[in-house]
Amino acid sequence: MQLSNKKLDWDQFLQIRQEVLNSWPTGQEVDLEEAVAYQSRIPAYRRFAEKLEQAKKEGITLAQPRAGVALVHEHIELLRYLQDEGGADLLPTTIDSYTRQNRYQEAQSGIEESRSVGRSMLNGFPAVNHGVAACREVVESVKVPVQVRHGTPDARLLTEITLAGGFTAYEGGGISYNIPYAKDVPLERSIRDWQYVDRLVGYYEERGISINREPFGPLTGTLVPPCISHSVAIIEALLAAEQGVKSLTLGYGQCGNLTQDVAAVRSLEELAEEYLGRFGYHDVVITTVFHQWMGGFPQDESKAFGVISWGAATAAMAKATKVIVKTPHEAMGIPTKEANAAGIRATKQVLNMLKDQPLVEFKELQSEKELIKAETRAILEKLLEFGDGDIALGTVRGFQAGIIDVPFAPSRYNAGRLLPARDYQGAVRLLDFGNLPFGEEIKEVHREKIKQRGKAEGRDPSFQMVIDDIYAIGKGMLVGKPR
Amino acid sequence: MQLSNKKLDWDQFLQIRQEVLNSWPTGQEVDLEEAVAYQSRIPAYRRFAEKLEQAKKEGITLAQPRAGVALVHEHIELLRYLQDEGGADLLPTTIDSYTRQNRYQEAQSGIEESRSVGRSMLNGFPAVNHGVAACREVVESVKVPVQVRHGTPDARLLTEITLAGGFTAYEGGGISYNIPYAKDVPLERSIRDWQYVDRLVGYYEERGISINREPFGPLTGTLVPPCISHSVAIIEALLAAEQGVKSLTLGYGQCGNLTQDVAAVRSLEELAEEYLGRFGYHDVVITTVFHQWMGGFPQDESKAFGVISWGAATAAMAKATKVIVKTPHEAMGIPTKEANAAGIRATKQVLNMLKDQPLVEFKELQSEKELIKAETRAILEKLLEFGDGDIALGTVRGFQAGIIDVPFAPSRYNAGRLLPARDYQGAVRLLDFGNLPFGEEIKEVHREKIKQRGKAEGRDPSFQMVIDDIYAIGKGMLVGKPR
Amino acid sequence: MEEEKKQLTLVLGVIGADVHAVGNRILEYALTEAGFKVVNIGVMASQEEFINAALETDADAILVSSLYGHGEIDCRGLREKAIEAGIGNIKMYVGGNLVVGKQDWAEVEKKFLAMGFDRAYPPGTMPQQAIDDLLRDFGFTQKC
Amino acid sequence: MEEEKKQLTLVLGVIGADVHAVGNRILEYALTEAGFKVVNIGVMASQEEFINAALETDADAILVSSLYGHGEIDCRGLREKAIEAGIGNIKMYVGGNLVVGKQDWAEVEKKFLAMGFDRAYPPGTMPQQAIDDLLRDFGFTQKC
Ligand code: B12
Ligand code: B12
Repeated sequence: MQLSNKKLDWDQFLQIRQEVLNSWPTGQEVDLEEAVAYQSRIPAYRRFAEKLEQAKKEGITLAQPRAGVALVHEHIELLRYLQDEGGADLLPTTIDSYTRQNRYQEAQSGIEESRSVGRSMLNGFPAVNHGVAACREVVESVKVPVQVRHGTPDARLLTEITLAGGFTAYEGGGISYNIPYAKDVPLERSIRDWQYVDRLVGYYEERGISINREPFGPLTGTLVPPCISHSVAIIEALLAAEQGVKSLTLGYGQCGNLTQDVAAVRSLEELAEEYLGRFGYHDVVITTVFHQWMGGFPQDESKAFGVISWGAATAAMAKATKVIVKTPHEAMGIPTKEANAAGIRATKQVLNMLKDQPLVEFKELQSEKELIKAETRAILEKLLEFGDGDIALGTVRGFQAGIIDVPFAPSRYNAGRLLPARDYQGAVRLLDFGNLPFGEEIKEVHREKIKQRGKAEGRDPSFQMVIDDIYAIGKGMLVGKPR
Repeated sequence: MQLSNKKLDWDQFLQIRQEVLNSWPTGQEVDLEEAVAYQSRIPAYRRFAEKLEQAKKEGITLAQPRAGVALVHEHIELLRYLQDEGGADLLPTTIDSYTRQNRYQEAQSGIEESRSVGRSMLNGFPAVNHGVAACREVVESVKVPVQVRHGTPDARLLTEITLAGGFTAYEGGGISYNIPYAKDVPLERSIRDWQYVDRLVGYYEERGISINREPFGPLTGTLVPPCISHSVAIIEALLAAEQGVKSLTLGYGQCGNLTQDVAAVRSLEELAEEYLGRFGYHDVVITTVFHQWMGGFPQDESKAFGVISWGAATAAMAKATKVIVKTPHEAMGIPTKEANAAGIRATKQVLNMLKDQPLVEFKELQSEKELIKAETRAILEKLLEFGDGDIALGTVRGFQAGIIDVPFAPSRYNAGRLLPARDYQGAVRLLDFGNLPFGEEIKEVHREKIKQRGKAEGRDPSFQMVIDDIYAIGKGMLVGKPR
Repeated sequence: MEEEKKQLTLVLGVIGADVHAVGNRILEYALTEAGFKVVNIGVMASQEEFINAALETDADAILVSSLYGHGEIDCRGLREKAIEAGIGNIKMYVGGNLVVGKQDWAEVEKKFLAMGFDRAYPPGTMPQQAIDDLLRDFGFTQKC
Repeated sequence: MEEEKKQLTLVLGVIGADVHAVGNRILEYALTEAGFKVVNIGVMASQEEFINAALETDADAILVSSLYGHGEIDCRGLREKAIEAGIGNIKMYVGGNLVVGKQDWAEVEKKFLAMGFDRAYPPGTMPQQAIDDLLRDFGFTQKC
């Protein structure tokens, strides 16, 4: 059957479901009715969607770390520490990389090896292997809502287990958890698999259980221009909404230029409202998430604190609903709980100091917003055209044609023709547009701005400039300097 | 003779000078001609004024720590560390509190005790006791310019020794180093003593040696409204210029609200140009210094990094010529060299990331600037009126009358009637105007803004609100919350 | 109780060449609000000023602040001066940033207790702490 | 020299389930610019893919990246596979964020050298470092 953005038929869903639950023994632990009953008993203060909506209403920005270790009790200890010592408003459970690739056998070895060496040998929490009861133990051990964060092209089993396990929010999407996170998974397949995920969430919603869904905004985290991540976010929002998702948090990864970043967060919300409205999804609550710089970090912890704090400041000035927090260990490895809590505390200090200081919409900010909107619309409209009005189909075809293209992505289903580079003020622009369907007017803006930088640096824009920009923040700058 | 803003007669200067140099044995080490010769051999890269002018031209913000310990070699080691590991662009030599009060005998005990216990028992470098040769050893040991930073009402001997000792910049002023730093020193006396200091600097200038002078901007560092510190800065600029000072760096201590802080830095420079021009001082180069939050800091180091980084961001967006850096140890005690360098590195990361992102002058920023200018002019004009056109005299009389008034100052020559409090967005406003010569229009702005906050918090503005604001940043907020 | 508290007279000040005035002002306010009679000798107070103020006002306790780092030098001998003045039993508290730098608090506390202080307080102590301790030390525990 | 360098063929890839593609792309560019023949097998490469690529291209060295933390598990046995395949002497370098968390580098290095790698590189290593070492290890020291 051809891929399309249509709500999955429930019987068909149940059929697929058998296979999914059979793919690893813990799948048998999931009893959907019992899961709904369990979820319905979770108090409001542990429900993600509620807390986000409340924050949106109050105009504040919540702080959420990333965190996950191999063993259940260590993971609980970690989350409690981040809640109590870090002051995290929202908590994560970051899933390990084997689980993300459905390699549960390797995850199992990782669990066992972690037990025997006494430290986590996995880069996250293998929720599938641990199963439903362990997940419930995790979410019940803390006083704030917990989200599953991962990077899994086929996340169906993980979703079944973690939602039955009491998590109230779930990150990912058929594009955002494929293109940056896989090499060989056809987009059509991952979109289908995520339709399953969204359908399951939609089912919980039908039963009165709100589960927050969050497409992964930053993609490869490295010089991704807002229009690219916005396009993906809005596509995934449309896909999710069709399956019945009602609480959506759309994300964007900090680029570093304040005007561009604030414009990005605000335009993202506005564009999402626009497209969801246009396609008739009127009862979806949209919130936003701002990711502190997702690319290479400085090794020095003090400098990392500078990057973290500037991310927090931007999130607050943009009035994102939540901010995902980096840590002073970022460049080195998975953070200790202490380093993780330190990142949250620095972030919260800045968030609190800036909570009543949204950036005013001055002219340059408005034009940046308009630029991002024009770019994003250009991409989305072309994708719709490619899909004969169907965004799912259009997306698959559009990625093939490079109409939408993610810089530095490992996937072979991504054209990989874009070359992003910073302009003179550090905003991310495009040096090579690949096949993006931009008009000359838009292209001229990019060319002009990069030219201005080239002039200031006395060099022609080139791949070397891109490399310099990739290293820049790690080396204590924003705009990469010529050697 | 009545105090007035008139250039000190050279013979009179020399007469006073005898006394000054005789007040402690090391005074005898100063030979002015030899000092001029020594200073003239200092290379440009170690000259403060040059480096600041260069930075102003390039539109970048330099980072400078505070630092000083009791013993010469430890002090040198400290400065080198801050230069090499912190990346400080400018260095300080912070003077201990006994020296600041001319208590050289106690400073001597502190030196000796430091030697015997093996750690600094003084909160700074006792430059007078160490003498000219030791100072030269200090400034020669590093590759960047070094400034004397202190808080000394009568700094005449310290100036003689440190300028002969090769320092190329000197902080302080007759108001800013008296009102926040002393209890019992008549303003008339400290202004006279600082006329001496400025006259000496002016003499070096006559001989072709540029010495940068910096009035101490933040005053008590605690909820000081911009108009108060601006008035003091401009008065001291006028006093210094009259004595022949040519390189002036005017300072302002961060309040925490971005719009107010950027407006403050920019209006300070504009107001200074205005007044210096009006009184005929046309060849003075004005640069600005932004102090990261000078009030109570959070004890937690991560939170402190948040405060530090936000200060750095504001400095960069305001385009201050330099920023004075706090450290993660601020709330606890004099920082170790490691903590000090950490503060610099976090700061420089942010400065570099924001160096090409000055805040656009949007409407609210412009009105904030206009407000600060109107307030400052109101104070300065009334002081000139009080002094029959003489700003020195007017200042003394004005302080008596509370026409200018510094919040939380220990000096009995300060009226101490102001009550500052934050408005809803965290800008510092006045709850009680004391005797400030503000028109109703200005007062209404303050009242309105504080009222708005009171409403949001459901309480009437009161001294409790002020206390809450004093604790606020230390407790992780900007605007103090009601208990 | 309110009455009894009123009888407690406290001498408050910042010792040495220290001009940190903000905490002193807040302490004065908070202690007064709490019902104590506060004799605030302000910043830059010498040991003699503390003792004289205590003598003159027949004070029950002396609260010394030191923020700027020279506390170790400045506070030495204060207890001895009190003894000489015949008020050797007066309660003496000290607080602030007592030493130069971030040092292990247990060590610092030991040092100041050895100097003859009854209590020493680390950086960032809230006034309520002093209020509670005063009431406790003077036998008002139950009532607050 | 330029010529001699061209003869060096390097297999480059990111091992395991690791998708970190940015460093890999830069390494490919920098090594190619430096004159090596680079066979980039990209991200998510298995041990077998490394060995096969080396065999097929008669490579002089294998450069393994591991960023995501599972390097310790993923790299174990690679040297043994090379020996089995009859290229036991091939130079093997490894770099990236090799283990989970911020660990003492000396320990980590020891661990990977013990696994049979000729060189191991800490987080944040610049490509030039690998280029210099390659030239040195293959006897081109003088010329660069
Ligand atoms: C960008 C990024 C991502 C992007 C990657 C996008 C993509 N597909 O490329 C996204 C967001 C998708 C991502 C995902 C994940 N990431 Co990631 N990521 C990063 C980040 C921030 C930057 C990496 C980067 O691009 N750096 C820039 C390039 C130029 O540098 P580089 O990769 O280090 O490579 C250079 C050098 O290391 C060296 N080098 C590398 N290999 C070799 C080999 C040899 C022989 C030599 C000589 C040199 C050498 O040369 C390269 C060029 O200079 C790093 C942290 C950091 N460094 O700041 C984390 C980091 C690598 N990620 C990490 C983790 C754990 C993950 C996830 C598991 C998610 C999670 N738990 O948070 C997933 C893993 C997915 C997977 N299956 O692999 C961890 C690894 C932890 C550890 N080792 O303890 C890091 C260190 C972050 C952290 N502190 O937690 N990540
Ligand atoms: C504001 C400030 C200034 C202002 C003071 C203005 C004024 N006249 O009041 C200015 C800028 C002038 C200044 C100058 C100096 N300062 Co200062 N200053 C500060 C700062 C940032 C805040 C102090 C403050 O007002 N806090 C808010 C009030 C409410 O809190 P508090 O003072 O701590 O008091 C509370 C508690 O401590 C407690 N408490 C205090 N005393 C007592 C006593 C008892 C018995 C009890 C129970 C409780 C108690 O209750 C108070 C109310 O809650 C602190 C660092 C910090 N805390 O963040 C540095 C700090 C105190 N300053 C310091 C220093 C060194 C100086 C200088 C020597 C300059 C220098 N080298 O940098 C000069 C000294 C001048 C002098 N002769 O005293 C150091 C002291 C270092 C140390 N002990 O190791 C500090 C800690 C900064 C640092 N880390 O270097 N400073």
